[in-house]
Amino acid sequence: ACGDNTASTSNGGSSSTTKSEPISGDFQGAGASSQQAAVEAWIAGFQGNNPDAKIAYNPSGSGAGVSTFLTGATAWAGSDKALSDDEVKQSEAVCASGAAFDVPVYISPIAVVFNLKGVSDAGKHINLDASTIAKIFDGKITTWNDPAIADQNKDLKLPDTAITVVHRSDKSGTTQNFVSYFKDAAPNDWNYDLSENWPNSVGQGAKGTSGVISTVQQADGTIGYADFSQVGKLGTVAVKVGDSYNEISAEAGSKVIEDSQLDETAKGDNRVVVKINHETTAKGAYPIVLVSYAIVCPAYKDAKQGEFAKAWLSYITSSDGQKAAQDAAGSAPLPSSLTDKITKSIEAIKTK
Amino acid sequence: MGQRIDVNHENIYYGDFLAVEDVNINIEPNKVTAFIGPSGCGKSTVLRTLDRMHELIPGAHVEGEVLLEGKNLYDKDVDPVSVRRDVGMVFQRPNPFPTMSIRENVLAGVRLNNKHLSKSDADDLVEWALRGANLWNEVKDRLDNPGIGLSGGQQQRLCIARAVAVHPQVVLMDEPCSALDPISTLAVEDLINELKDDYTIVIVTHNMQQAARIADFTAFFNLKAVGEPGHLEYFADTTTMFNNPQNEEAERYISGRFG
Amino acid sequence: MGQRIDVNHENIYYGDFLAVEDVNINIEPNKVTAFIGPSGCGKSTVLRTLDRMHELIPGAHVEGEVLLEGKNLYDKDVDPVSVRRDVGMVFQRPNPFPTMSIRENVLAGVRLNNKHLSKSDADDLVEWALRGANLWNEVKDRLDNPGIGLSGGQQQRLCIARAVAVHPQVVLMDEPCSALDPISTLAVEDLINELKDDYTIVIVTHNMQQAARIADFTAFFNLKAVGEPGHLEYFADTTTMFNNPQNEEAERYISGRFG
Amino acid sequence: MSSQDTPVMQPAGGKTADKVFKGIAYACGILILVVLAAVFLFLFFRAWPLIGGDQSANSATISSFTGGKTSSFWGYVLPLLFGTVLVSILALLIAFFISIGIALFISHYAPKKIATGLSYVVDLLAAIPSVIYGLWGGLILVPAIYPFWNWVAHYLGWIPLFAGPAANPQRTVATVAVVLAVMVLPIITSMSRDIFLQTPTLQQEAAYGLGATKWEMIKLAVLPFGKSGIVSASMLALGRALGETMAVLMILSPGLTYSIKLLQASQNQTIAANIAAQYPEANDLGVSTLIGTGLILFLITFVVNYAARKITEKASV
Amino acid sequence: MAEATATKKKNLDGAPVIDFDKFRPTRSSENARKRKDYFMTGLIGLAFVIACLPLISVLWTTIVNGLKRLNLNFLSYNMTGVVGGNPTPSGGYGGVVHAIIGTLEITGGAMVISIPIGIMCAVYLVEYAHGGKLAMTISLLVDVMSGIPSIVAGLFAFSMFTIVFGPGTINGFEGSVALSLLMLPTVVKSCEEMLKIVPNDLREASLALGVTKQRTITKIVLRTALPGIVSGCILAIARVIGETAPLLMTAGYISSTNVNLFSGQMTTLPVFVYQEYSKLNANCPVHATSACVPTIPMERAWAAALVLIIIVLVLNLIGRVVAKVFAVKTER
Ligand SMILES: Nc1ncnc2c1ncn2[C@@H]1O[C@H](COP(=O)(O)OP(=O)(O)OP(=O)(O)O)[C@@H](O)[C@H]1O
Ligand SMILES: Nc1ncnc2c1ncn2[C@@H]1O[C@H](COP(=O)(O)OP(=O)(O)OP(=O)(O)O)[C@@H](O)[C@H]1O
Ligand SMILES: [Mg+2]
Ligand SMILES: [Mg+2]
Ligand SMILES: O=P([O-])([O-])[O-]
Repeated sequence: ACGDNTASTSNGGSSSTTKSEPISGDFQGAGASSQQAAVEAWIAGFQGNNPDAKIAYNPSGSGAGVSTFLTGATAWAGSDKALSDDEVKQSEAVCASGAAFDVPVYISPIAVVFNLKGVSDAGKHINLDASTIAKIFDGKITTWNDPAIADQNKDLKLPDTAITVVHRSDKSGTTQNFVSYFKDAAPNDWNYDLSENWPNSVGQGAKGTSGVISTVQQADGTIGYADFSQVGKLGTVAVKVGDSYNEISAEAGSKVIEDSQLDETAKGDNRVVVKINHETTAKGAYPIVLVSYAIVCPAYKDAKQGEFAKAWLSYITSSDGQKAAQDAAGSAPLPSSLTDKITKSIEAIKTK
Repeated sequence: MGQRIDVNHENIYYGDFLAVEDVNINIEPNKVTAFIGPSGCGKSTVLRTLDRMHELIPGAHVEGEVLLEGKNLYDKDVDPVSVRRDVGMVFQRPNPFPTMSIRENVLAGVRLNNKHLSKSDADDLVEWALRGANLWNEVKDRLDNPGIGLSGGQQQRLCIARAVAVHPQVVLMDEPCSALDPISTLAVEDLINELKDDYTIVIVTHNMQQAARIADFTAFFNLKAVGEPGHLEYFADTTTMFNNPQNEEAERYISGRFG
Repeated sequence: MGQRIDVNHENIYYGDFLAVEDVNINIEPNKVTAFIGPSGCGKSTVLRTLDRMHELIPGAHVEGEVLLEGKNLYDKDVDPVSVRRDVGMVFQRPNPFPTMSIRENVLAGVRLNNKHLSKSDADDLVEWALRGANLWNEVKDRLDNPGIGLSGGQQQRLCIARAVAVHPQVVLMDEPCSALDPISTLAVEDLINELKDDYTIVIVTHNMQQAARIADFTAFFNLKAVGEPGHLEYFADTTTMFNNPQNEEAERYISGRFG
Repeated sequence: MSSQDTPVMQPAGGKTADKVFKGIAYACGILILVVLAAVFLFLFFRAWPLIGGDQSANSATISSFTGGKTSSFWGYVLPLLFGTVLVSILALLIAFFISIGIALFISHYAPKKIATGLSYVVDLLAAIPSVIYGLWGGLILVPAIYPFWNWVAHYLGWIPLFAGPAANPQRTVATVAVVLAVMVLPIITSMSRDIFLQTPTLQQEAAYGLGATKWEMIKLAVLPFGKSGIVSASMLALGRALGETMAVLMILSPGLTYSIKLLQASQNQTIAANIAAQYPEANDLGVSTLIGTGLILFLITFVVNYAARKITEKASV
Repeated sequence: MAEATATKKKNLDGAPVIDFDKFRPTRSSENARKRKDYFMTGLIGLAFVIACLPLISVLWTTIVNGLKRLNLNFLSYNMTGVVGGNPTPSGGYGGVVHAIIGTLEITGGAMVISIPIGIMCAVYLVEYAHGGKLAMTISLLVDVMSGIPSIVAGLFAFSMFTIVFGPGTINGFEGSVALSLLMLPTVVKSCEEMLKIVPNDLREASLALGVTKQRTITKIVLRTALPGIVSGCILAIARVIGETAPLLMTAGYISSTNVNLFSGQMTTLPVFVYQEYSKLNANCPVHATSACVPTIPMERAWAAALVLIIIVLVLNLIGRVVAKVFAVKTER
């Protein structure tokens, strides 16, 4: 249409495993805003092979995305959360047969970012263990030269600047993933229920990842959490795993998923739900990650949608797709331990 | 040709307030009848009942009859819109339509009623009305200029032209000269004098000299006190009114002892 | 006590438009001087230069001098604010402050200078001014009612009370009765007659009978044509002006042959 | 052409058009009522599960919104309401005096040429979209205003409103109020300017005639005349401030308390911004809760406007 | 009355005697008043300066930041195929043509709905209702309506379309409906004011010519008020053209161009600005060339904000011109 940029065809169509006819038509998705950058890259890549497919993704939020999906208005939903039992049940009304299922498509490390004169602007990291991070975010540790921090960072000169915690003010999957790390790795220092809303009133709230980042940038002594791709020039915390402090990176994020189990409590066919092993001791793993899912039906009332859903998921979970997401969004690749299961689930989508 | 108006036992109200009481007057066709009297006595009010403009004011209403050639204007089956077409009105402050040219102003009454006029008919009508209003020579070269650009006296004559262009039988004028300078006033007075050949004219004026100069008949309205209703005190032909009034109040008023 | 005003070679402009030309007039103290003349000749304009109200209109300015007891009002070091306190003004349409009570309206001017008026001083002043304006008996029981609730004539007298309460030397009035009914007009005229014991009074009127009734001196303004500047045509004591004017235009105007 | 005699009072055409036109106008008036009723009913029905639904599920939803701090609807909505009103009133207070000042400047002080230019700028500013104010507020104003608020907290901290320490960065009620004030300023200015310009010359001259200075004239004539207009302009502005979403969302660090510590973060939140923040991730019951808070906001707007109308009615008698 | 002079009685008989020297202004009180006058003049000037600071800052920030990416490429492409901070094949970094189209169509839709209704409602209030009870109620409710939070309007439109056109319906027109709800009160209010200041003289002049009320209203009253109505409508448009929250839920968000108002999602400029702000930074992979700009989303946001301001400015100018062209001289 008017004004379209010709799709970038960085991924040569030849390497694609798709043998079927190119997909054409209008397709909609909606959901997690965390996936937005990746989805943009996927759309571009997918259209390289299927130039007649028009795909739109509305980053309206996981909750809204799932609600919309459950009305049948979209072909797939992106969500930072796996489906609830209720939602699985509701989906039976929308899918042609069976119930909706979710597969992980996007894994992104969550960085603990900070802004501290003399440290972050000198490009240095800070080493912290789970309990210290939890205490900071719970307002128990209030200055940067607190012994709990200083002990783990002997080689840094820490000022007595007050700590300003910056957290998300809106409901967010990032928040839920972040605090679930505390619940698992520092249960004694984090007594709040698991929720997508920030539970205490410590520090400042900001809307969206962008709000958190710009707030952290605006003052000295701030600390917050955000998707790895948004870190920019801010300092990041190296998190203690086992006996070492591991810095954040896409590969490090991938490793914790590799070391994680599937959540067997998830009811329903074909579901691939990861139970993140926050207490991993795997070498080089970075334990605070966000796993974001794509939600689809095993069969659609409109066969075309099914055809699309299958092709779309195949592409985005393929190594090409994951590579594109990594370039565009700095995400971590799906570990090979998951890809088989995911592929099997995708195969279950009926296209006729 | 002008038509006659007979007003019988008219009471005029603004809401509950009786503004004018029991007016009886016979207005002769093709004559100029002037209404005079102190401020607030109801001259304008009576005038506006003669073409049913009065009822445009919320709550205002009229009792009694106003006969135009014998037909009561206030009969149920009479459409006020058509009354107003037969009885034209010129107001105290000249009010040409500010969005229209001189020409369009003259044609407004016809055009707004969705009548389609051929160009030549329209031209004829404009010339006829403007000539009738004694304005043709002054504006014939700039008919497409906005009407609002004229001087006050010219605007007032334009309004008269606009009123006569719909061929009314009667023309009502409410203090048509009070906002005008002396020279324009004279021009309008001359015009009134000529118009009476074709129309019945009723004019309200606060200027007794003016009434004396132009009217054939004069009606003197008065009011007993503020808040009391006004009434028609005395009606006579103009010569009698100004030289030998048979009414004491009228005489006091005319001799300038009040008002 | 009233003060005298002498106007010398005054030209009055609205922007570039010369509205009134070369006015020379001597206004006697403790007398009533009336300005008459056809509409647009500049009566109001001249009046408003006597207390520097004229210059409030953007672009308006004055040449020549206006001497109040010998002191030129338009001297550089004169503050127009204090001029306006010494020379009070009453306007054509009564304009009490709508949000104030009768009492507060009377005190409005005094309060400007005396923030903390004792209650008894204020009471005395209100009574004095309202008695002076012939209004005391009508309103003494409802001084705290809004001033806007009075009738037109009462409002006008209230405005006069407000003007005299600051104890000016001169009171200017621009057609103070033209919006009033005859009874109120008489009340105001009576009042003017009494006020001249204490003040110099200048009044503009379009009503020649009124000028004849109340003025000691009368100034007749005229203009040659619309767009030309107005000028002072003839100034005389009132008896001469109305019985035996030594000026042809004035005679024509007064005998009602135009205007 | 000559005057021809026509029968007296022939019926006029256009009667049907007249009736139809009146009918349409009437219908459009009624439509406003219908739309408003529809909005109200819609809000009410969407919020119904809060009242008529499963109360334990409601409590669970609300505690998930508040991180467990409260589980009752009123415990949730009242702090929000407090925050909404606080922010809006502050914004109005800041904007009010400045707007009246500018309006007077344009209507009575500035030379005519400059005044026309200024009027135009003011009208243009009234039209700057609120996202832009959000961007500007969040990215430019927040860091820029910190030294000032810090100074205020330091020297005026004894006033409870300004109790320190000032949060850094200043994503506080104080800053949001400033941004909202900037947003509503052109609204109040442009309306009050129009009204000041209409002050009857007669009133102004009456004041001058008594020997009033310019300011005294304004006090005697202009302000009393403009009072009801100023009130309705302020109400319009208040309405705008009460309902502003984006700017608050992008700037304020929210909290759910009844605190009036303007310079501290995470104290208050507004209803509109809260809806926008929670809506994307909310489930059905969550949306009902949010709409319930919207209903409260709607009612508040109604009450404010109703009160304002009563006030102006009284003032204009 | 004639006897009044016979029994002439002084007004001031019985009046208290006033010592006017007491009220004579002292030098100091006069100076104090003058000082107060200067002080207030200063204060009013100061108010003006204070107000200018933030407003200039808003404009300045937007212009400076916006000009960086505002070019022809930005205005002629949409956001399809834009990945991370990488340039597109056309050499730009994506653009807003789809958002401009969306803004114009959705706002246009809102205009088409609310302007006729608003004008007719104002006509009803001014020309027919004469301050009756119903009219009072309507005008109160119009005020209330102007206080509806935009997000509530969005929720309302969304739910209405869900009921009428099935669940999950999202399209541009739905956005128009939401916006018209916000626009309507402004249109009614300003038209009402404009109709009120049409001199009654003109209505009477027209009616006195035997013109029907409907034609008097359409051809004289509305025509005379036209310039004011136009600028009122422009103001109303400006009020809604910058809305974000209601459009997020009603019109959605899409990166390609959609010209069909009635089907499919549409992006508007404010939503675009908000989404780009939400992205904040784009990722540049380690091996990326220098052509990859990580700060591009914010730059696009500012540029789009500038485009939005320019559109509002142009609308204002059009309004001015229309008002000039149809201007009505009321006084000589
Ligand atoms: N619209 C109105 N509503 C209520 N009362 C009115 C209205 N118009 C006029 N009146 C009252 O009706 C009475 C007669 O007024 P009218 O205007 O007819 O007097 P008039 O003789 O024309 O005076 P003037 O010479 O001042 O024009 C007065 O008491 C006036 O107050
Ligand atoms: N504000 C103004 N701006 C420009 N010209 C004005 C203004 N006021 C009056 N004029 C002009 O000045 C001249 C004198 O007007 P002025 O009002 O003084 O006349 P007047 O004798 O008081 O008339 P009237 O009897 O109608 O009150 C007229 O030509 C008028 O058009
Ligand atoms: Mg009259
Ligand atoms: Mg005058
Ligand atoms: O993607 P989130 O907005 O839920 O963090």
